[in-house]
Amino acid sequence: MHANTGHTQSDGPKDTQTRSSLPDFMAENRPLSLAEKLYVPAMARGLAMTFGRFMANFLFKRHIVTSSYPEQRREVSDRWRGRHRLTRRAEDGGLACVACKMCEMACPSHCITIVAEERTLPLVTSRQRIDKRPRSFTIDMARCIYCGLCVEACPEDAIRMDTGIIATVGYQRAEVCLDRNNLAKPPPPMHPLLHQDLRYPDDALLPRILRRYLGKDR
Amino acid sequence: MSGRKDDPRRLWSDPPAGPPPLAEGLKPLGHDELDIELGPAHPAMHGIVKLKLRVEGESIIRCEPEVGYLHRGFEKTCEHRRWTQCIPYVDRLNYVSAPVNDIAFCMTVEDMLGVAVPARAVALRTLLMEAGRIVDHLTCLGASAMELGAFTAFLWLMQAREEWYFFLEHYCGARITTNLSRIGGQPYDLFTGFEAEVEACLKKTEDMVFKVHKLSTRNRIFHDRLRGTGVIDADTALDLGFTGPLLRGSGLDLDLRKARPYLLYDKLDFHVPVGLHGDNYDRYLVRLEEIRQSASLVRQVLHAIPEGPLMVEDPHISLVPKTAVYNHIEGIIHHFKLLTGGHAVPAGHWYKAVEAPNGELGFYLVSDGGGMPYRVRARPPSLYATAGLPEMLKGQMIADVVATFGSINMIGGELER
Amino acid sequence: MDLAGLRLILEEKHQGAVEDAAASPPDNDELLLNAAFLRPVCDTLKHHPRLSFRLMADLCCVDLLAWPGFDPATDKRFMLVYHLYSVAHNRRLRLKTLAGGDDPAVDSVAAVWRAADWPEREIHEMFGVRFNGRGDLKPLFLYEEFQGHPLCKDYPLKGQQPVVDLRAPLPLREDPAHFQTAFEKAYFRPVGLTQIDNTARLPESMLAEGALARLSQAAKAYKKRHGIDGQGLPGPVRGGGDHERP
Amino acid sequence: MSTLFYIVEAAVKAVFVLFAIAFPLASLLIWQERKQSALIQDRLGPNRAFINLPFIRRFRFFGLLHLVADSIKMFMKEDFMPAGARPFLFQMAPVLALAPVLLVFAVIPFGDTLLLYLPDKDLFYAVNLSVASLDTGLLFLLAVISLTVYGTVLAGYAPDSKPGMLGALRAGAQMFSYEAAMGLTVAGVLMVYGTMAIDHIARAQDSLVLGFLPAWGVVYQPLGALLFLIAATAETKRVPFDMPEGESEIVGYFVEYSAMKFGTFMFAEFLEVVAVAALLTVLFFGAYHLPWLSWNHHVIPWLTGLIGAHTVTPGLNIQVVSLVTALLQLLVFMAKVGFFCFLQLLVRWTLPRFRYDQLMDFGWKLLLPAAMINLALTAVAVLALGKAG
Repeated sequence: MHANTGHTQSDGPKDTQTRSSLPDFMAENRPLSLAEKLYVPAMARGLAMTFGRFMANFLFKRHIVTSSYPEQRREVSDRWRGRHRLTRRAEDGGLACVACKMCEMACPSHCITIVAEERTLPLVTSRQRIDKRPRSFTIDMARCIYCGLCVEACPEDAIRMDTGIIATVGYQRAEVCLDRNNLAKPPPPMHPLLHQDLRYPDDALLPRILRRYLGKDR
Repeated sequence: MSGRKDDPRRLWSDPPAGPPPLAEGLKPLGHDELDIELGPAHPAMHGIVKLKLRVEGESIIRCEPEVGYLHRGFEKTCEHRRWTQCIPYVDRLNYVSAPVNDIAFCMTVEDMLGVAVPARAVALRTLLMEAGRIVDHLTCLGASAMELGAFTAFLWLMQAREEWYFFLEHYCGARITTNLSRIGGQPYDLFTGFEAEVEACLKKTEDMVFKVHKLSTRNRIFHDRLRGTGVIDADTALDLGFTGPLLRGSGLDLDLRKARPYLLYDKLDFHVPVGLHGDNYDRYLVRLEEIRQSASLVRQVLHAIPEGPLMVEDPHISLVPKTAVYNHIEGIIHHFKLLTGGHAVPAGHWYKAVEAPNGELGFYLVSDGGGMPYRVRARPPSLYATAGLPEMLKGQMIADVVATFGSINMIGGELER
Repeated sequence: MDLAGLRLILEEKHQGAVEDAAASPPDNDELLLNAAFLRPVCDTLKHHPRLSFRLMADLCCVDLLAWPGFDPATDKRFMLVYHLYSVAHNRRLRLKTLAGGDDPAVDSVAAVWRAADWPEREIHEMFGVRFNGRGDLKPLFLYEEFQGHPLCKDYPLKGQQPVVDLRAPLPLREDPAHFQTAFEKAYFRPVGLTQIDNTARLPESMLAEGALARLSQAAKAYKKRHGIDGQGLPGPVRGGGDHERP
Repeated sequence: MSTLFYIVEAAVKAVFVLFAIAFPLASLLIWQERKQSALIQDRLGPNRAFINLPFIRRFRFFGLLHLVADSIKMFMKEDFMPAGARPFLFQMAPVLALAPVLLVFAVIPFGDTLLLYLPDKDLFYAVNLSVASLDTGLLFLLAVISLTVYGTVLAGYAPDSKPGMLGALRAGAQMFSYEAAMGLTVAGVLMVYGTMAIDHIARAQDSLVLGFLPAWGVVYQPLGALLFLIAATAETKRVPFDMPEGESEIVGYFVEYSAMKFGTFMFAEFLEVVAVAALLTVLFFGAYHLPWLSWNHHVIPWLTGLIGAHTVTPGLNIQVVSLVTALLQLLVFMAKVGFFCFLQLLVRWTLPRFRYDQLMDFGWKLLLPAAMINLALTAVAVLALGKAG
């Protein structure tokens, strides 16, 4: 048994930059005092805290974190792994995918299915080039676990997960099994409501005048 | 470890407080036993688990957890995936703190491969593991508070957790199932404003934890619900395979970060909180204190992340950079080779354990030298905690089930795999 | 104390218990035990003051059927792996022991470490290894009617388990009438489900139709090719470990 | 005046109390609980239900329309009865839970007196502004409150459900335990004011004590008011005393109820909150009185002066003044009730819940002795100050 001396009163690192502002919680491991046994201090403090929080939110909506989802969507990060899309070549607008099936191979949930075919590229140089391309490229989004390994595996930058679409939904499984055309389409434009500021849709609890007196939202 | 019992700071000597046991042989008036089942769909049974209880009035005579509702064959599945492909599955073990699972799994495979990860990735992993610990403890504390009826505390803590999830999303592109580590290092670099965002998360966490602490810790109702319930002494806890906050709550300071330092932990300054009584209140305090320690650890690492590469620069271990794949035949060959063949992990087996938020998370991996694991075994801390639940609930009341069950923080994903 | 010292202590008390040892400190030291000595050796490991492995960190099983060089005709098929941890001495130890034959079984260690209770139940349902000297081995994750042992290497990846009759939850004690509420009595009667053919689609064993002989031949060829003789059990990865920590 | 007149008068008042005070307050409370908890927890709360009005698209009305949506949902859902239930008791339980709470409102005065001018006889008829001004109002109150336990216990017992049964047992024990303490605190009030008629108690709180304190019950009985609040919260089975519900343990005594039967339980619970707030107001917080501002000495004379200049007949003058006074009193009363409802909700969203044995300990070992001490002290004080008469 090593160093079993119970809790040692160490305040952690001495460097002020890295010290947490929290108190030493293990110091609370003591019996309740008489006042605390009468429920009074904690209850009063608790009521004061909840009341303060209530008023701050009631009057100023200071801490509200709710987002009104369908109208108002938060920005997802640049690295967000959302629904896939297939990129296109700059030169001819065709799919960049060469049907090498690396993504199919990298996918842990086996949700990508590619059927390859040959295609003849337009004459860029004097030689005619023959290339592979996907005849069908299907991602079963119901199976997809959004791990991003397919994007890592692609040697052609042909598949990306940067559409920002956070959910692929449908009433039937077949609807969320996306084919080549669906995946290559540019993501649908945002709902028109998105452009309005709908953070608190007519949810003002106080009349506007009163709020102007008391302070502004955020 | 039995030395705990005569600690002068203990509030009671054995036997621990709690409802008095029923007198043996003496049948009280209207004596009848009732079997009730909590779960599998029950507000307190987060995750899906069923507790079969036999109660006499409100006192529990016997308890039997029935698990398996979330079993999905993780180990079998991983035997048919390449090593890298296992990482998303590992995510789903303890889905609350997925970074810890990812990193632990990758570290185990790296050990087998015998590679050293660059210093920058090591520092980053330390930070992410501590972030995972904070997230997990926030969830556990919040859920326990909610089950005691303090819904406000739950939502306040969830706000702090959301901040961390946003941070994880910024770092790796997903909130919960992060898939943020690879064999050979970290695939994602810091983003712009990384430090500020971590600081903001820490600030929010400390703010919310302090609020909940003020709201709950010294509140007698809360105190009485936790103090003296779910008591387990260190001997029994060790015998039952408890690790992590459960064991430390019982007074044994076993923390693999200290006992078996991995990553940067031997260079960082932190201490391991231990409880005195082994009850729910001690575990609550231990978790609170661990949040504080982890916050300090995150700060220590945050300002000392060295520059340098993030992945091992070995094309047999980590994927070559995309520019090399796009432009060089050598690069694309390595890329294809690693993806199709998988990692050439030498034949043999290996066990490595890290201190996950709930206790010892070990990975026992067997490789036959092919590109796929021969056997993957995760040592889930929750399994042992849940198996020991009946021991903790002996002689308690129905209302203590939720408090105790909350404090062991059962995560169905890792318990049932 | 290193692994050799530990081995000495064990061999002093239990002659012939340790069949093999492989050192890979600090976490992957291992001993191969003779299964007959498992229970007493575990007792010693736990209670001997110089060993004091009080924590059984994990217990799992490996099916060696597909392991390179495994010969089903001669070799024991299941390797049980115990991960022990001594808090007092801050060291780990891995025990390996083998079980095989038609009815693979080893002694239970649930009486030594209570932590072994659930993992033993899990191994029983997942691999079909029995544990002697303990109470019920009822399934932990799966259900009573589950066919086959899913973590065995010969369990098919594709297929479907037979449909099971809807039944009331298993009682905690043998008094279903008391246990069931009226609601359960009314609603969990298996009505109309008896027509379903629940013998259909049993998992087929890979080992049917002379596969055993084929596997044996393949194993012999492998052993000849790689020059392995005796049991090629999994051991600690050579050169594994936490390298050059920055 | 005929008996029929009294019956009609009582009926009108009952309808007024229920549909102007109790039901709207209780329904609003459902909304308020959701909204208030949301704001405490940094959420927005219900705000999605809307209707399209002619000129206002998506009229959301602060989320109040959720009340309509919820009640429609409650009425439309399948009303399910488990197979083993005892049908009669199962149907009766919600009614039994709701009825006693409604009866509580019968004795609560929401104003002083309304004078009705009868022009043909040229005289005033004084309407007492409570449905029934019983001489034994307090006794009636205690009797009625103790009836609520039947609905609760039957709700757990009738559907033959285990969690329901546990909830019912908890509820029964809890309500019986806290009734004792509540009765004792109410007895303190009874001693101070020397009457059991609640409208008399309400009227007695008009004056000042020691010249500067309003003669409210809380001034005479500060401990009593606190104990009453605690005991009454326990009676209503709200957090921190919501053991019978305990949604994370046993799901509650009403676990087997669905649709509007469950809605009735929920509604009864919120009605109880209103009732507790109203009782607290009437017994301890000066009913419809304003502090330091007496209706009889300040407001009514002022109003008479104000309105008297514009009216022709004195009868009509008095009639208008009386009406305005009654409305103002109702307003004051409602404001106080609203405040105490707010307070109860705040407590509900701050505290965790007790455990069953701790609840019993609290009730019998802390609350009841405290109430007894309070009663004894009151008795001594009343005797000493010679106020017994």
